[in-house]
Amino acid sequence: MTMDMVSAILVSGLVLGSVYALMASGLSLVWTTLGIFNFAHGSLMALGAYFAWTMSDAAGLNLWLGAGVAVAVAGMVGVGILIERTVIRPFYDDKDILLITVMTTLAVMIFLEKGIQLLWGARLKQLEPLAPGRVNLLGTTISAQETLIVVLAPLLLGGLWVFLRYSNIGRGIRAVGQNPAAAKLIGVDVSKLFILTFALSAALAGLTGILLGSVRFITPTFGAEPLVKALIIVIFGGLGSLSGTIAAAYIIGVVEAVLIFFVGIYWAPSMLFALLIAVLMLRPQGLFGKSVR
Amino acid sequence: MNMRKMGKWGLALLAASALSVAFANAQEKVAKIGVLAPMTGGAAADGNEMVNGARLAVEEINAAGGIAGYTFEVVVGDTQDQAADTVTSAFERLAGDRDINVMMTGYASGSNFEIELMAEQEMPYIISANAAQTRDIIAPNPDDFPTVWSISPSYDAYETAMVPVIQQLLDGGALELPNKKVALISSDNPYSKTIMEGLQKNFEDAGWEVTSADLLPFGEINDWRAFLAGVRQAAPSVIINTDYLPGNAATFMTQFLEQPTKSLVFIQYAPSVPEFLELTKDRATGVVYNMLGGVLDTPQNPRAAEVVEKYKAKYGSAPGVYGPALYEQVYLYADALAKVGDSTDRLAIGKAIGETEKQIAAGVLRFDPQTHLAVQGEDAIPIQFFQIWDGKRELFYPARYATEEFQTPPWMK
Amino acid sequence: MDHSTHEAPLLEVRNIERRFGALVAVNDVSFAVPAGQVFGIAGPNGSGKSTLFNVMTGIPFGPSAGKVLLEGREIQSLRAHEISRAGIARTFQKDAEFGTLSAFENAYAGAVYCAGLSGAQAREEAHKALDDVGLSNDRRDKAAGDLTVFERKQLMIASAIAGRPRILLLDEPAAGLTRPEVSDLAELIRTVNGRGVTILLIEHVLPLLLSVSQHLLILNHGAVIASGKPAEVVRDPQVVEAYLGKREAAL
Amino acid sequence: MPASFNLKTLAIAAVLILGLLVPVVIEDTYIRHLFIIAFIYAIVAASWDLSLGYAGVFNFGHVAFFGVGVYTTALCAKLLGIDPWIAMLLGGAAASAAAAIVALPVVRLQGIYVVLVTFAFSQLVLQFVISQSQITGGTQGLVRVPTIELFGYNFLRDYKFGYYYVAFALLVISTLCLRYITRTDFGLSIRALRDNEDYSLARGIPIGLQRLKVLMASAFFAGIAGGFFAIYLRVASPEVFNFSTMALILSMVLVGGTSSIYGPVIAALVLTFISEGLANVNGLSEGRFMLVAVAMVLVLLFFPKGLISIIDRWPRGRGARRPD
Repeated sequence: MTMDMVSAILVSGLVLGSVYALMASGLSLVWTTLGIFNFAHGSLMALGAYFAWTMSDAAGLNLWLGAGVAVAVAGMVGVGILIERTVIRPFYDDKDILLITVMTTLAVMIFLEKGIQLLWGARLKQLEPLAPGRVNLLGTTISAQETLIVVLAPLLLGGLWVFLRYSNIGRGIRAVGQNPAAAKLIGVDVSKLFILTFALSAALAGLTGILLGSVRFITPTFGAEPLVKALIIVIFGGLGSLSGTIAAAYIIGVVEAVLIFFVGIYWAPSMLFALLIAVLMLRPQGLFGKSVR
Repeated sequence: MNMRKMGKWGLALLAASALSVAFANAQEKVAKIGVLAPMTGGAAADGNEMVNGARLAVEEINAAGGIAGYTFEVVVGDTQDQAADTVTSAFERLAGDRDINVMMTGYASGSNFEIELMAEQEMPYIISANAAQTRDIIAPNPDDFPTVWSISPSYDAYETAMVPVIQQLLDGGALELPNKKVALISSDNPYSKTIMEGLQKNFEDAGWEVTSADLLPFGEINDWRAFLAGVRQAAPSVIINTDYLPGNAATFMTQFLEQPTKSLVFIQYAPSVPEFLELTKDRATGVVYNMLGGVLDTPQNPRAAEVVEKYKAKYGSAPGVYGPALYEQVYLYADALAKVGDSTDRLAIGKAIGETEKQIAAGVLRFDPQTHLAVQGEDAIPIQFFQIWDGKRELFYPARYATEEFQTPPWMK
Repeated sequence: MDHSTHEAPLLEVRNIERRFGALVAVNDVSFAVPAGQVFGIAGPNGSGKSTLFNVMTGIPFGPSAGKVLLEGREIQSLRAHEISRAGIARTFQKDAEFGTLSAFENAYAGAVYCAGLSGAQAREEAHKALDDVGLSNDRRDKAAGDLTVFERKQLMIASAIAGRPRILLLDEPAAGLTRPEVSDLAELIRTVNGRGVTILLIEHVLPLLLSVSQHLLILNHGAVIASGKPAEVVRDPQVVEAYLGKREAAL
Repeated sequence: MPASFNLKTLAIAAVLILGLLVPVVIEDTYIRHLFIIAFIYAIVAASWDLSLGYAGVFNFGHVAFFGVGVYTTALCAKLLGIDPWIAMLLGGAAASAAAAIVALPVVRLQGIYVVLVTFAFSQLVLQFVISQSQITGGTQGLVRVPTIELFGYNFLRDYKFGYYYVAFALLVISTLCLRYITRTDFGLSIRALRDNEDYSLARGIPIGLQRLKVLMASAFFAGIAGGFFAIYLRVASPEVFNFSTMALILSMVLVGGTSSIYGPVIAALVLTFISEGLANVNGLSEGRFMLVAVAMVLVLLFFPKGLISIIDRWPRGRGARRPD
């Protein structure tokens, strides 16, 4: 194996891993805090990209994309709150909340996908890259936008980690995730935190969509593939741990890059699935998860 | 005006309108055209174009007073994601309408299984894609399918025309290649795979070395770098990608240009889709693709420019393949109806369609009675080779239709 | 430790151990339960009582080391449902019922899957068990989740004895009951024991434990610190300290 | 209650007779076709509820079992020349076999893990079908699947009269079987296991074995339905594995009501006809999915036990939840 190949695999794995980490951390956040699995996360990602596309397209200037990103992310926060209010909040007391919210978030997914198609049409779209041009990274040439993702992802996730660790709201979110009843007892406003968590997760999804939307093409269903990957990652990392999720994202990114290089792109997704099943059979709590009991 | 007077007026008006309706009915019969199209789901863009093309022709014909006492009307059956049950539902819904005695589509399903449903009901059916599937179903017993016709010709030329065209470019000095190596890549769908396998055989027979022939899973592909890394090692002078999805093709081009090799790049079908040019912009300059049954837009075939212009004028954007295809399909039906005179005589209509010989946007259309496909060839539906240059598609082969000369792509200079 | 029992024990636990990583939840515990006894187990919170029941029944995990013998036969490597079928019935502190099944179905499930009965026989056994615990007829078609706390306690014992167990493991059955209900429960335990079912009882409510047990074993930090006649064991200073805490022991 | 029992029997008899009369009264082939498709989905949805609703196994691979039935039947009938009726049975058997494979990891896992593993499984099956294109036809699918014949009766040109009755019979038989299964001791044990796993073990119920059995049983009916789907449409194509197929059938189960066999059956009929009805309204072709999505959420909000609870007048309503 030449150095060229090693660097190509590493760079490819880094790009994939960064995207997965952004995507999966939003999913994992909602799972840890609210105990639900949001199947609409992928469509939220698509929605964020379309918001940004509309912003930049309406303004017609790259210059405005920065503002567009802000507006789009703000829009996503609103959408997140709306979703939490309408399809998740009513079921908090339900014993079958896991299954019911699988269903309601699936419904949201269908609603968003079809709505996007109705509003923006089915034709492919692409965002102007935030960073144009190409960059040589470890001897492998990739687009500057992908480099931006590689650089931005750890910063964003680091920011998220600091926020969860040191801010009052962040500590509240973690407390609720660990023990909602106890959190309520010590005076945490659980209901407010649930909304905040969902809004934060939606914003993360939207941001991922915006970053990815200038590397890949935007379609109403372009969140589907990253969603499936994110699901795998959250499981791999072990449910309920953000750092585990992020670590798993990068591991899966590199594993996928290695698989693509050595097994070929054809069987790489299948092998990832098989790997997932195998890991779960050996360690039902995930790679970094602690035993439930 | 008092109430009584108004009542009287109303009554008179009602009578008049009833009369006029009756009169109109006596004079105008309605021939509804069932269009099977994916109006929802991932292929909705194609579906909308199909319906647009059909509506364009129908409005023209109706504005000109209809055909044989009939006015036309388009009824759309949504095939959604082309799953067998939704396609059958759409078919049954249309077939249940007694005024629908013809159906047409760009493509309705991946397998064309609906051809058999059409044949059972002797429904005239005109289709413009998936020629290989159509042939597989019809060729064993062409007499069982008297009403089903494909305006898309056999795809064999996709496999056989490539090597001679490259050879011709080399001989004419328009192209210089350092070696006789070719790298092939395809996604796992019957269309792309068949073409790649055919190309591999044809290249090998002509003494070329095929450095790789890779198969990718069908669907969205975001990473061509593994393939391109192999290409850089083998340095073939021709790279052929037969995956036909425009998004994939655009990604492919972008990633190829990150570290280009001095190779001629050929991409199947995708560059003909409007958004490919929008997405790749100047990055596509130099890319070669070919087309069977596409619009033959050349001064020798003014029909093509006419159809494209009409479409643009009405819908504000240039059509791909399916807009003009459905436009022509409606006219094929109109011609057959004019000949037969009775829309319910399905067998006669089907037979009349099969006897067509006319100039259409894609070339000269006549059908092969063995396969029910359009006949392929330079004097029929020709295979066309294009090169993209500055956001435009330049036709460079066959020479008699060519609008522009082939040029060496910028990355090869 | 008291090894003076002469009868062959119905159930014997030998040097059992359960580890979670570095934590030793149950540490080298041994005891024997003679047939027909009510055998009490007590200890402060986190002393390993429930874990002991878990490893004995394999629900949800077996021991890391050691043996469990039922009538002299090793059962620790059997699968959980096989242990239940072999004659060890247990209850849980929480959620000790099938919530959406009717009370009758709860007992019936025990008769079918533990006792291996079927059809009319199983129905009869289930009704008999419900009669034994005194769950009234008109409550038997209710979903178990809708019963009162005490009725659910009755039901969990009924569904256990409907499986015709050799030994019944009760895990803090008095939790959540009022004082009069606790004495009803004590009566119930005596009744069941009177019909020949050996009982292993974990209990926090000391009066109950003392009133029904013939033998008492105290666990602390996963190990046995005392075992013997209830009246003697509770006077053991080590037990007093462990169980009541140092501060109260000093009083 | 004997009065309600009689009412129920009467209602069932009425529905059966109505079902038998449909093709006599309705001559429109399109409507008959919709009934047939709805019946097929009803079988898939009701059998899914056996593992999902009754046994509480979050099985998201049920549509893959349906797909296995589609392909097994199509391949057996077309390539091996096996009689299509037998091929349909083989479709059911193959689906059960596939379920046995999925059960290996599933019996050891819980909750959301089961969702993901079964989902992953269905993706693997799809990938496998597409990769074996020389046999399965890959993304193009398999056409000209031979169709059934019964005592020389030709099903092809009778305006779906015969197919209707075959579909109806399959639905009735599978509904009877599913009802029967849920009422046996086995049915009791899987509900027990859904309610409380540890407690089931303590009552001698073998979790792994029951899950294996329930997955195999529920897959069997899905496989048969898939077999008939292939025979009826005479094509097997990979779209059956689509996410949208799964979402549609899952919504039938949940809207109809989990832990009921009739609920998903009713929902399958309602949703199929509503969705097709909306498709024919101009401008709603895309919007109808959004409407169905909204309807799904509304049903879950106001009838958490599904549509069946409106009919059943479930005495306990939402209160039937287990208090913690």
